[in-house]
Amino acid sequence: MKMIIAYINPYKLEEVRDALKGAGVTGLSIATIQGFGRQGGHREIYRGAEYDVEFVPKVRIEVLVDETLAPTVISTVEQTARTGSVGDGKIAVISVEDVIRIRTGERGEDAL
Amino acid sequence: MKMIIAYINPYKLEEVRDALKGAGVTGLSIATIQGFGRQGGHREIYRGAEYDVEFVPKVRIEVLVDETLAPTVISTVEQTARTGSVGDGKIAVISVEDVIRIRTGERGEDAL
Amino acid sequence: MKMIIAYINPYKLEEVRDALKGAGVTGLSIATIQGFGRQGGHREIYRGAEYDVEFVPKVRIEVLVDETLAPTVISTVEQTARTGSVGDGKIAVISVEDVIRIRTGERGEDAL
Amino acid sequence: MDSGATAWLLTSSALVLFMTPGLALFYGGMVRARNALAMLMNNFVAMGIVTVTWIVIGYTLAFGPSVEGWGLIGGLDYIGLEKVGSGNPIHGAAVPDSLFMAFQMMFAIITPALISGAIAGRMKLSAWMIFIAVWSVIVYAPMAHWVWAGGIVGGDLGAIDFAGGLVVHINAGAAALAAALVLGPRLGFGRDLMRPHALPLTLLGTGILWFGWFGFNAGSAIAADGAAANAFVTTQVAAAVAATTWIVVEWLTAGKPTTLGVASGAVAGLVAITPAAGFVGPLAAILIGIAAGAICYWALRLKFRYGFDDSLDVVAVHLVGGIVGSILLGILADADIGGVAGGFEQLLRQAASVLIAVVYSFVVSYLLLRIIQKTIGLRVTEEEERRGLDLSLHDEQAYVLSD
Amino acid sequence: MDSGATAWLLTSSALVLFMTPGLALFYGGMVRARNALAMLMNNFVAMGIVTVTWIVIGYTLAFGPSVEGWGLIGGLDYIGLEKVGSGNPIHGAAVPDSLFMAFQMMFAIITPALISGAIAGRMKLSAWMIFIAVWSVIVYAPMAHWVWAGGIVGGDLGAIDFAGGLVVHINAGAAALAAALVLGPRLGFGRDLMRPHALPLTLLGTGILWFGWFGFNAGSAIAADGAAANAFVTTQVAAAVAATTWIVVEWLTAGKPTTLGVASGAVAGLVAITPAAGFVGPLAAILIGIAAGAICYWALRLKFRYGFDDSLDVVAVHLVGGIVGSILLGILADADIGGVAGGFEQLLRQAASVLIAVVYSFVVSYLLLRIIQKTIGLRVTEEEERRGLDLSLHDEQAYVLSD
Amino acid sequence: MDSGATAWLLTSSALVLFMTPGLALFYGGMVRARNALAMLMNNFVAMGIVTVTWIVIGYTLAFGPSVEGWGLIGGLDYIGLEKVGSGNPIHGAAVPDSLFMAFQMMFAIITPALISGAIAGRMKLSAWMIFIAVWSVIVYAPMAHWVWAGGIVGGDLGAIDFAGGLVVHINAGAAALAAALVLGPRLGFGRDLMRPHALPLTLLGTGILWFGWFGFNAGSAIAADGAAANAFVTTQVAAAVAATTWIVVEWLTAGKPTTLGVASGAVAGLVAITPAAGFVGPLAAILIGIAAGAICYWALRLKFRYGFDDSLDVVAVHLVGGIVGSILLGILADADIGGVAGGFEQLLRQAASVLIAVVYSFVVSYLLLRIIQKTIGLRVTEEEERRGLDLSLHDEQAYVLSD
Ligand SMILES: Nc1ncnc2c1ncn2[C@@H]1O[C@H](COP(=O)(O)OP(=O)(O)O)[C@@H](O)[C@H]1O
Ligand SMILES: Nc1ncnc2c1ncn2[C@@H]1O[C@H](COP(=O)(O)OP(=O)(O)O)[C@@H](O)[C@H]1O
Ligand SMILES: Nc1ncnc2c1ncn2[C@@H]1O[C@H](COP(=O)(O)OP(=O)(O)O)[C@@H](O)[C@H]1O
Repeated sequence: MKMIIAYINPYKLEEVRDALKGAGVTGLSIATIQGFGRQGGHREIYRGAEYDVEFVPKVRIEVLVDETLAPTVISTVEQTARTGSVGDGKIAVISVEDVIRIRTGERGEDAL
Repeated sequence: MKMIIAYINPYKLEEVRDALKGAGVTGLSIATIQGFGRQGGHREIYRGAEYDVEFVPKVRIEVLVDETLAPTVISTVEQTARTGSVGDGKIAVISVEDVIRIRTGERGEDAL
Repeated sequence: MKMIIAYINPYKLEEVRDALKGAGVTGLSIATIQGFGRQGGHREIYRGAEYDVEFVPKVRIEVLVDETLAPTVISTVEQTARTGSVGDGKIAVISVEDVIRIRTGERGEDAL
Repeated sequence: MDSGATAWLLTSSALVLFMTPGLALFYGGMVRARNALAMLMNNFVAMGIVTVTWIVIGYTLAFGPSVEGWGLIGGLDYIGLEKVGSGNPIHGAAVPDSLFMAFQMMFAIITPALISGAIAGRMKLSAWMIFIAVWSVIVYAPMAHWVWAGGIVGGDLGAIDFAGGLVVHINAGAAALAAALVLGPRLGFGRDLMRPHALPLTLLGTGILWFGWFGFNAGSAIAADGAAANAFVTTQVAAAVAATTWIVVEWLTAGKPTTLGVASGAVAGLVAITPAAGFVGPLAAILIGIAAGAICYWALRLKFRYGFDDSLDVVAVHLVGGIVGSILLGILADADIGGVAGGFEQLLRQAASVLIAVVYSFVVSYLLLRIIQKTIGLRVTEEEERRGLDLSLHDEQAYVLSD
Repeated sequence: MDSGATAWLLTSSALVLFMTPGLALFYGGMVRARNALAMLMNNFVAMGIVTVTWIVIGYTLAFGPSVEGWGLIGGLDYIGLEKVGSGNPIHGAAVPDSLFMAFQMMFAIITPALISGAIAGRMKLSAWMIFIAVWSVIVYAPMAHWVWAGGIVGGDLGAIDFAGGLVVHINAGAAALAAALVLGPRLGFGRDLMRPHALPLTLLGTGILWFGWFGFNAGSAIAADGAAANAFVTTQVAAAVAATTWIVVEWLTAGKPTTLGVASGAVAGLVAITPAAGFVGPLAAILIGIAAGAICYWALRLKFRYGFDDSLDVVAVHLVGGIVGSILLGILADADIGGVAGGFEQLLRQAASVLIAVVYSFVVSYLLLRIIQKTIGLRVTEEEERRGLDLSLHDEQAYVLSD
Repeated sequence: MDSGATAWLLTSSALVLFMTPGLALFYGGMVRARNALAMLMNNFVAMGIVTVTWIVIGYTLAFGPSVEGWGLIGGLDYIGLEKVGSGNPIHGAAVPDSLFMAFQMMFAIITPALISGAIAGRMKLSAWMIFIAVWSVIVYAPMAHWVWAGGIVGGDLGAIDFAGGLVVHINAGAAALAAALVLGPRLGFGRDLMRPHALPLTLLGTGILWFGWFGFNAGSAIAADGAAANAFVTTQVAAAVAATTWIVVEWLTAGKPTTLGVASGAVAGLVAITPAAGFVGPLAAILIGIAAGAICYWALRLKFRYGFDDSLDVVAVHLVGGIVGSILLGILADADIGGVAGGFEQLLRQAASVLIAVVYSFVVSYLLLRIIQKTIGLRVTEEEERRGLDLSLHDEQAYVLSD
């Protein structure tokens, strides 16, 4: 099983969620985060002064999926979250040893 | 070493924390998240209209533990967070290559 | 590639970010979390009563890096976030299977 | 001049001004976090812009001597506050002219601000600013003239409106309907929940509105006397009863009472009592409160049934609530209290006045919005809307808790 | 009738009404986020419900002519506001009857609302609504009659209470103690920290309360004159001194001053000066402020020592603060200011009045709560409590920052 | 005595007191979350401390009969409010002495509170408390005497200041400059963005300030008459025009209008009209509003150019805004309105008065801060500053949303 973590623009969340749902994802967890990256470093004028804005609000999506669904999830996020401009974000894939569904105690792929 | 990630109901946090403490866990980190899963999709009446509530507030617990404690942590979370109704959440287990305690520079299991 | 996760004191964030930038890190994501650990458990007087404060506000930094940069990132965080007192936090290292840059579709180390 | 009346009208004017920031919070708490500042902005610019349009031209169109005595529009006698001094009470009121003008100004400000609830999350600020500037002159000022300055509605037709059921609430509500129709719905309307992002701010706004409404209604007596006291009492009673009614109905029909409900109910009651405050007593105010709470709650569904995105329910609360109050007043008016007796004839007068207000406000607002749409455009781009207006239009975030 | 007095009482009535939303924020900011809306709701329903009980029956029980002249309860002369017109000052006051009634209504609203601080996070809304409805009639109204309408406490006993030390604060505080005892503690009381979730709202609430208290105390002069001015000044002085005293004591004993402390201290000072505002001068107000700040701070520990979960310290601030003010008043009252001289005899009168208020309020509140408990039940389920009342009772979340 | 005037001054005093919590929110929303409570604290302690310094000594130094008739300082006749009764209008005003004293007290409170915008996030609370206590006596009281009690500036020099352009805004602004210089910049000043953490609170604060300012300016007429009405109108006009001007200039020069801009502009307009409110009419108020909006916006850059960390722009808004109003007043004053005619001579008087106020306030504040710095120290430690003052000084967090 894999954990797929994506950092995306907040205003893309609804679209991405709908697309993942369509792709067969049955669950995911999201957190609001502050991202720092290439997009950061732009200058902003604020109350008469210019500043480097280091952090940009992003959303972090975490999806547990089985091996077979993983590629679909990645390409779905890639396609729906892409606008083509800096700051679209990144996706990371991590291997997961086990998953447990708390309600039932199911383990492994059954828990997804 | 393992990183154990659990998505649970917020009102179970105090109970789970106390149980983990009792089980010998010396540290953990929590974040408030929005969860999407089977529980999502229920309809809610809101100011005269019905809606699909997609996201539910959850808490994400992240615990770094050594191999031997991992099973206890998992079963402790499982037992205390379980109510038996949809939305109890999931637990994921990930392998961790190294842990460092910033204060002392200790590494590996000593850092826990 | 690695994912390096650090739980640090919030007031160290600016310093750590600047140091990581200096060390060649081009991106990272941060979240505000509540930490529980050795530091927790101190007593606080509050409106006439003493309490155990279980949770302390911390910041969670998540950095995706290639193998070669990983040790630098770890030691940079270690050095800048250290104050020597309990609660300085921890660093965890996890192996990452793949990274994708959403904007371009680049994969692996190119995506960083 | 009467120093007590002047003291109360100074206070009332300040209270009514305070309602606009209160409204900003009431609305601001109800939108999603990404549009919170833009909503506040929509209200604060009303304070900025309408003050100017009012002193320059609005006041004279509304309260200047009627052109040719036709009761259609005020003449230019008071243009730029010409002749509106601090000492000569030309209205025969117990207060300085300039204070009467200021009190009325606050009504002229909050009325277009009320419309902002219908345009949440998608209207360009420039378009909004132009809209309210023009609207305050071509819709608000004539309506005030017709109803309150001896014009066709208050004079010839004999309809009554103590503190703005027609001029403020029905007027704003009909314009809100036009705005919702012309603008079109927000992306995700009817599908996404779009929960209020900060209900404590909405409840604070409700508190400020309720507080300020005493200035609105009891101030409209333009005196510190028994009439003001009566308006004060009926205002309190209607708000309280409507708030309670709303949550009881919600409890019975939807299963749980909500804080948004208690807030909405209170405002619905305040709206409905506005035309009636000085014409009915406390027991009639109970009836008006019950009717407002129940009917406005029911009216929430209209926007879904007919598919117009009146985002924060300006139609259900202000248009419907204003109509409920204006119509019931036709029956409940008590000659011993405000000098006008309710009955079938008065009911007809009230119904006709409602019709005039709805049609005029809706039609002119609709045309005005269409013209702006065709020229500079009304709506932000889809991407701006998705990112949220706060970042898109203002480069600001309402909350930055992690810095 | 005096238009200046009427203007000030209109303003004061609005100010006192505004205190209830202020209190809602003061309390709402202090609870955990999961119960924030429920706390706001508890206060807003008081505005809704007590308005109705007051006009229907409460006012006449409190201020109607005493039945048989016994000073125990008002007769039904003013039931449903019968005879309470806007023009005939039956109280011989300079203001319309209906305005006096409205001013008193605002006190009747905020008093039960104060109790809500003791029930945070665990009481059913239905039980709360029934409780305050009945309480406002069987506890508040008689107490107001005894103290302010020539009843046994103010008349026969000769105790003084300018603006509600007995009627409002001791009354609410004793009922809060009963509520904390009957309800039992929150899950985790004494173990979990349960930090205030939004202190800026609490401080805003403090600001609104302080502001509104000028209406409360200086309005209680029922005139715009030197007596009102004196009450205004003593109110400001006691609040300021108590706020400062509180944080200084906190600094010395706990190590750091807190913003919750400055807020609590200000309210403690306002509570303690309430009975005294029109009977003492500014220097006595300093003494009352110091005593209130120090003693109420000390009283915080009572709930832990005796194990009752008076969640937001209604007992320490309102019961203890009210007693401090009422007792000190017995010594400090200045005949040149309010016509009553302090001294040993007045001290005894005050002590007796405090005893009567505490016992009556506590006993009747206790019984009433027990009856509700036995019938419909007082507390939510454990799971509802853990989930938080906002979701459990209202299906709402106070903040949704991620949508 | 006039009950109408008394009613309005009671109301105005309450309104001006309410401005300080409003200011606390205005500033509190602008700082980073970690310093939010400390900023609120700075303002609330001003309410606590200055009340005491004012009644003990400040009032008599300011409004006591001038020592030797030199116009430099008031004598000790009213020390501890000696002779300041509720019945004998020694100022020949239509209101009780003690009420006039209370009204002036509220000005004495908010003036040092304004300075807190310059010290955000780095000053020790103890140092701040000592600073404002002393400052209110040795800077505020003499300045009030010079300008408003027949002293050298208002009397001999003949400068005019209706409601506190010199005494409040220039005075606070110059002290803020001194504070920014002596304290030094926050860690990260000029590099980190330090965005406002809760702009909705800032806008709420703006609303409260605007509302309260009617008491500030129209209350300064010390009467409920045409003069008060005129001040009311000019206040509203200047605020509205300046708010609009600010965002228009921002839009043109920086690309987007901001809500912080509309808030800042409104306050700038209110500041600039303060000295002029009773001396000019509404059209002149438009000019003052435009000037304030544009010039204060431009003045924001000064702190970056000269490297002083006036964190929340007290200099740009209050010092510069106060100067704009005071100087323009020299030209625009209308003899028909306030009895003083603008012109070259009056302009010189105004300029001289500005100079005196700036120099006196800056120099004395600077020395006072230096003395505190050398004795108990002004600044928190670097680590305390990094952790944020809320945790470091108060062991509190503004928001705890996860409990
Ligand atoms: N190395 C990294 N580790 C963790 N998160 C990253 C990393 N690089 C980027 N991110 C996340 O992705 C977001 C977008 O990255 P950015 O470099 O701005 O744009 P792009 O991905 O289009 O090149 C950042 O705001 C951050 O949240
Ligand atoms: N595949 C997944 N990846 C990440 N988080 C998940 C996933 N499935 C569920 N979750 C988390 O677990 C929570 C509960 O899941 P849900 O499907 O509602 O109930 P249950 O686990 O009882 O079947 C979700 O709200 C979400 O936070
Ligand atoms: N086992 C753990 N798993 C996850 N996070 C941890 C763990 N132990 C500590 N932490 C995080 O690190 C922070 C600091 O830990 P603590 O034990 O207080 O101090 P120290 O690391 O200096 O011994 C905690 O607040 C928590 O956020």
